[in-house]
Amino acid sequence: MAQKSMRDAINDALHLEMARDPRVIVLGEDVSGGAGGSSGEREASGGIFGVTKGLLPKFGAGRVIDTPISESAIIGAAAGAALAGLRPVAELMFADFVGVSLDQIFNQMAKFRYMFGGKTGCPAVVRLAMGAGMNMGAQHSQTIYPLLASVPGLKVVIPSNAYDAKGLMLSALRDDDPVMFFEHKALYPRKGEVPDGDYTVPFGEAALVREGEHVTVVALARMVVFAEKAIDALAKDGISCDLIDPRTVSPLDADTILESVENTGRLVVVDESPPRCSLAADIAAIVASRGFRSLRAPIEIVTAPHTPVPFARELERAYVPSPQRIEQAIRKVMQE
Amino acid sequence: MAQKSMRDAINDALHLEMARDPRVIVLGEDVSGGAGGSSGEREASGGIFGVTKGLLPKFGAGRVIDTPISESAIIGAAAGAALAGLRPVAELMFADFVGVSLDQIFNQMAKFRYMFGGKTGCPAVVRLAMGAGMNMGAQHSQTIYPLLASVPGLKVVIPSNAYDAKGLMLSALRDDDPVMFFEHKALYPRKGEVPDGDYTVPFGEAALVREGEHVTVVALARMVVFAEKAIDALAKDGISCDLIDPRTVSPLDADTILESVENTGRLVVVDESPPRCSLAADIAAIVASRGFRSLRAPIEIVTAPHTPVPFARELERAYVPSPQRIEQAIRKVMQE
Amino acid sequence: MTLTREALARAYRQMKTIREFEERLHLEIQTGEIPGFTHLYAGQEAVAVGVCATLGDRDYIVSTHRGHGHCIAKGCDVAGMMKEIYGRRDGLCKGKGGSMHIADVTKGMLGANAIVGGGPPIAVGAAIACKLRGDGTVSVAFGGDGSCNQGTVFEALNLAVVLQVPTIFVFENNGYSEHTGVDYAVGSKDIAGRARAFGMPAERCDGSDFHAVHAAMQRALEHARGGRGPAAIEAVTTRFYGHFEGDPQLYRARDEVRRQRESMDCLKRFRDSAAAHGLSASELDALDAAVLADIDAAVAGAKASPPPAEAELTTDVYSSY
Amino acid sequence: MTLTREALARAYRQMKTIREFEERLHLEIQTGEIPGFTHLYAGQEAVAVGVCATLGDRDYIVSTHRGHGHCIAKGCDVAGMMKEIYGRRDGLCKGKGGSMHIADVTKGMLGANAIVGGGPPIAVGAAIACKLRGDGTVSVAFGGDGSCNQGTVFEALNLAVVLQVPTIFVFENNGYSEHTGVDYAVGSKDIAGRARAFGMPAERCDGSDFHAVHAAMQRALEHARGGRGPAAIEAVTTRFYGHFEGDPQLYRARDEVRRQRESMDCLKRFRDSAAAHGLSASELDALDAAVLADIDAAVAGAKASPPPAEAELTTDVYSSY
Ligand SMILES: Cc1ncc(C[n+]2csc(CCOP(=O)(O)OP(=O)(O)O)c2C)c(N)n1
Ligand SMILES: Cc1ncc(C[n+]2csc(CCOP(=O)(O)OP(=O)(O)O)c2C)c(N)n1
Ligand SMILES: [Mg+2]
Ligand SMILES: [Mg+2]
Repeated sequence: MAQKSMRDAINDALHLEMARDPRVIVLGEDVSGGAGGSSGEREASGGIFGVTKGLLPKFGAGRVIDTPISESAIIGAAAGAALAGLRPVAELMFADFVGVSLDQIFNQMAKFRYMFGGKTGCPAVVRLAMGAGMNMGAQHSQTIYPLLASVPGLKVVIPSNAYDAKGLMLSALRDDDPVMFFEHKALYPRKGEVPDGDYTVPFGEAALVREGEHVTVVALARMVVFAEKAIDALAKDGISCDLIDPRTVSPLDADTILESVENTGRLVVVDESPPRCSLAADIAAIVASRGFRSLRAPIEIVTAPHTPVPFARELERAYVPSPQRIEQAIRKVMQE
Repeated sequence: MAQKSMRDAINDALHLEMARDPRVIVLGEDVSGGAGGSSGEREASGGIFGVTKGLLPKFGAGRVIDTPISESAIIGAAAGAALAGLRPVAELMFADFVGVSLDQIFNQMAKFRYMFGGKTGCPAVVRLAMGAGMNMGAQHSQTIYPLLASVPGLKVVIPSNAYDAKGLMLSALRDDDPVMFFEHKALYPRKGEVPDGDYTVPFGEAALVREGEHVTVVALARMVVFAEKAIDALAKDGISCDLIDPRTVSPLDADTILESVENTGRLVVVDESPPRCSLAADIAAIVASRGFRSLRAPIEIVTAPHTPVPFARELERAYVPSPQRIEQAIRKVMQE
Repeated sequence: MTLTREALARAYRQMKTIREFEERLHLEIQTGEIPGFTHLYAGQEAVAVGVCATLGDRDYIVSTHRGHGHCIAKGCDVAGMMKEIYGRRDGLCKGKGGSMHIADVTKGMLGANAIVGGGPPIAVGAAIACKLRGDGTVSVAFGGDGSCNQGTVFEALNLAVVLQVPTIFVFENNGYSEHTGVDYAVGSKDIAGRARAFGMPAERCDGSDFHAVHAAMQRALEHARGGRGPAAIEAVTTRFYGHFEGDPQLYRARDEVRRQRESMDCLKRFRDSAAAHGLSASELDALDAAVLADIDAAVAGAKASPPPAEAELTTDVYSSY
Repeated sequence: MTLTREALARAYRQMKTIREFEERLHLEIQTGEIPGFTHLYAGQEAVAVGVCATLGDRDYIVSTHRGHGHCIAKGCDVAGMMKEIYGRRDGLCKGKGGSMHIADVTKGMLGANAIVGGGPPIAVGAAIACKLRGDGTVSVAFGGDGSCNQGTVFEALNLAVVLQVPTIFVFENNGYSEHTGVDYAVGSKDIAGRARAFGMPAERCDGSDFHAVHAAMQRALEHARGGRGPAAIEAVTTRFYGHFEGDPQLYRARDEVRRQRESMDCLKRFRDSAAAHGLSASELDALDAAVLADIDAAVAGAKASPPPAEAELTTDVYSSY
């Protein structure tokens, strides 16, 4: 099997599905790049992160659509195209730009099926690059997914590795509901085994990334990578953990988490978002109500602080939950 | 003391502070009403809910500013006016319209102080009418506050009665940070004792609405009223509860909640929002991590279901957490 | 393209249906049986019908909070709409949507919309689909004079030009957004001119005159179907009722509506020239009677219809979850 | 109003400072010492300086992701800026903001902004304050050709007209938004014309010519200070580097930048007419040398400056909490 970056894995999925299903279109700012201007190359970028590279030459400008900087119109157009029978993939570029496009996501796309009495859905995928770690500052580094996971009608997907990313994207493209597909910028270059052909990873099924007995660790996106490090470091002290990667947070595979906590009695939840109304809080609350009897120790919640994302290297490093902080949290629940 | 509706109590606060502080301005759609058009009355509405009534004749069109339907520009203008030394109050009308204005709230206002190294703040108040109960449908009935409570840099205020509303609004108008002021539409006509003069209710101090020994109930906005009903109904069975109204959810007075749970050992959290990443989840998570040792029963979370707000009377009634559901939840934690 | 007698009769009947639908709602709302708040379209019928008379089921429209007229003109079932507005189980949206969210995708009606400015981007998306299919279909975005100050609408105008997709933006200038006059809220005081500056043809027409709207729409359609991108129409019209039912309308001159009911009533104006189009007064009277019977039946049907079952609360959120 | 020799020398020095600041950053970024991604303003200096030369400390500007030039032109401390871009403790924003969030309210600089279109509504708000104070101050919203398709910008244009507040919208048309040409993304291909259709005077000017920008700004200011509401300027310019540092610029013709460096360099063009304004080449050479020394000092200062302490992470979120 080929080693591929998460970027290329998602690109793979887009290529496969666009070839298979003529209803799939891609739109966004610079998804190809090079429209207008002087006589440079026509596909000048293939997406600012390169995720849509190669789609324009293969599928043409009718299906790979560069847009002006108009995020509301981009997402709204995806919503409308979906109502009209297409399967659009809108690139929001930075997840932070949900600020200028939220209405079309949460009041339109998310609610069509319900408001229209179930008679029509909105099969659109919105791609959002998220996360801190590149010193992009307060307006280009947020994780945002808690905000969208709170919205009934949306599905929210958060891959942590290349294999899942491809399989989840293929599921997203075939799903009949609006899917918010979060891509952590720091994971784009990370490579993993990725089969060439068609395969899907289903929504609502968590991955058990590590198996252990003492502590249940739930982590998302890049935090899965950091949690792996923490857990591997703890192995030498005889502490072993279940590491659960929900992969999709709406729907959320709560059962897998609850079953694990039943075995371990201890829970650490790791989320790169600030703490308030976060996914970490959400998962902790589910366990505190539905899995309370299994718990032997206070739930430990590891998140970013309640601050905007800072710019300076030293500050951003302190902002993002580190493997060390995860390790400490695991040790702490072990002491109880 | 005068009996006043929550609508009039907030109106009071605006009148008082605009008279006291010439930097306070009010802007939004139809905050006075009647601009342009034919020769009707100049102050034709005073806000679609009547909250800004009487301000135009008193303070003039320079300080009471009707705007076009341009929510991003309204909030952005409030942000800019605040940077330039004013103390603007922007009316977003329905909280649901955060969809078309989120960027100016969460990427701009909320982050200025931090991004600018603490050298300047953004003392703006955004007023948002929220909540279900009037059959206004999926796009005009949401509570939304979890979304904004998650944002570092914002303060989030949610009064449940007229007295608090006035005192909290006066605090908001004097605060040096951006304040999101949520007003539940169903509470506007509800009357309570409201002193005429100037008084403030501080941020970050919960109110203990009922005192009891068996269960801690935390509820927000209209849910405080429903929780009172539930608790009063339970009294005949000898069940007594602490009822805590946080009043502001950012900052959140977690200590009062934790202390109460220390005494009761049981927690019910009531939130009109859908469950995922809600304030209910947030508060439950805080107690599950910081107050775990006090808990004697699973935390009960009472929220709306994970669905958009439905239109039909019967469905909306089933959507909003009822006094009966709160009562059941309290009984349930008592059984454990 | 001149319309046949049949088409004209159909247009009249639709306008009359909308009028009577709204006049009747105005009365029924006072009984308290209808939930929520309702925005009546009475007065603007010629716009919805003038526009939609040029469209087929495979063309799309997006509508607004004031959407009943657009729905009826686009062929939505009137009885189903009435049930929806009453919040009944058999309503067009099972009672989940209500007055502001009526939709019927099988008729190309992509939804009323309670977010001002929510629709136009959606219409551009539908037009992307039209263009990709290459079957000559178009999308129409209805919006008010107030909506045209919303950023999303401007973005949609520009995006439609950039992508050269067949969207027709219809701005119904009824003089007010809620309680604010258009002369205040639209800085340029010229909606069509502003649309033109986005790079599309735009014209202003008399929105009380079915024929004027229809002719403007024909021109816009010709442009859009010719692959030359979007077009815009500003239809000057009025609403005969308040912004929503219950609005005391203090912002209006005392006799404004009375005067407008005289000079800007599209039904009267249609009748004035009906003979010239070969339609007799008695034919139109017969249509009036038929319409009233339809509306009576729709209201009776709605009142008799059961509410949604509580189990419906949590269905239709997802296709699967 | 013609500028004094001193004012012209100051303008030249500012343009040169911006140029050298950016040329130096272009080099320093390659060392890897500067965090994040950086958008250089080189090539557009005449716009920032031509505009800000007309303003005082009590006038406001809002800036963009490409904000270094605006900051310098508005009087922000160059050494503090450099430290900020390096992410140092003593940076203008304590290292918390970075290149895209430099602000100094004491200079009327209300912030660079990493959200395209984020600034203009803020400028309208600042202008509300200006108008209320009645002291003749104004606000300026800088934005790019790409930004002018963002809904928030359109809303700001209209709102400023409606409220008749003194905001001047400066659109720097450098031909590209990221990798997309303005002729593609602006449907009307005419930014000034579009602004005009919102109800304000708007003119296009040569953004490589300090004098042209300055004159256009004088006219806009006169309008705005006269209480007649906003005005707009489209300044045609170019950027000498990529969209951000590291951009391979495949979308540009091979020799485009080289040609533009010849024909559209505002410093060269300024020098060409300097003698006519009474400034000698040797005077300008002396300014050049002074600027280079300033930049050297700023870079050395930034490199020597300590990083923020970790405790700084959670301060400055609120005034009190
Ligand atoms: C985003 C948003 N802002 C504000 C409102 C409240 N609102 C509903 S209708 C309306 C006025 C709309 O005016 P116009 O577009 O002229 O339509 P009309 O009501 O005249 O048909 C307003 C402000 C809303 N529903 N959505
Ligand atoms: C809301 C938003 N959308 C997209 C971006 C990504 N982005 C940053 S700069 C830019 C291009 C801006 O073009 P223009 O306004 O012409 O300014 P220039 O870069 O040419 O100075 C884009 C698309 C962003 N930062 N914010
Ligand atoms: Mg109107
Ligand atoms: Mg540009």
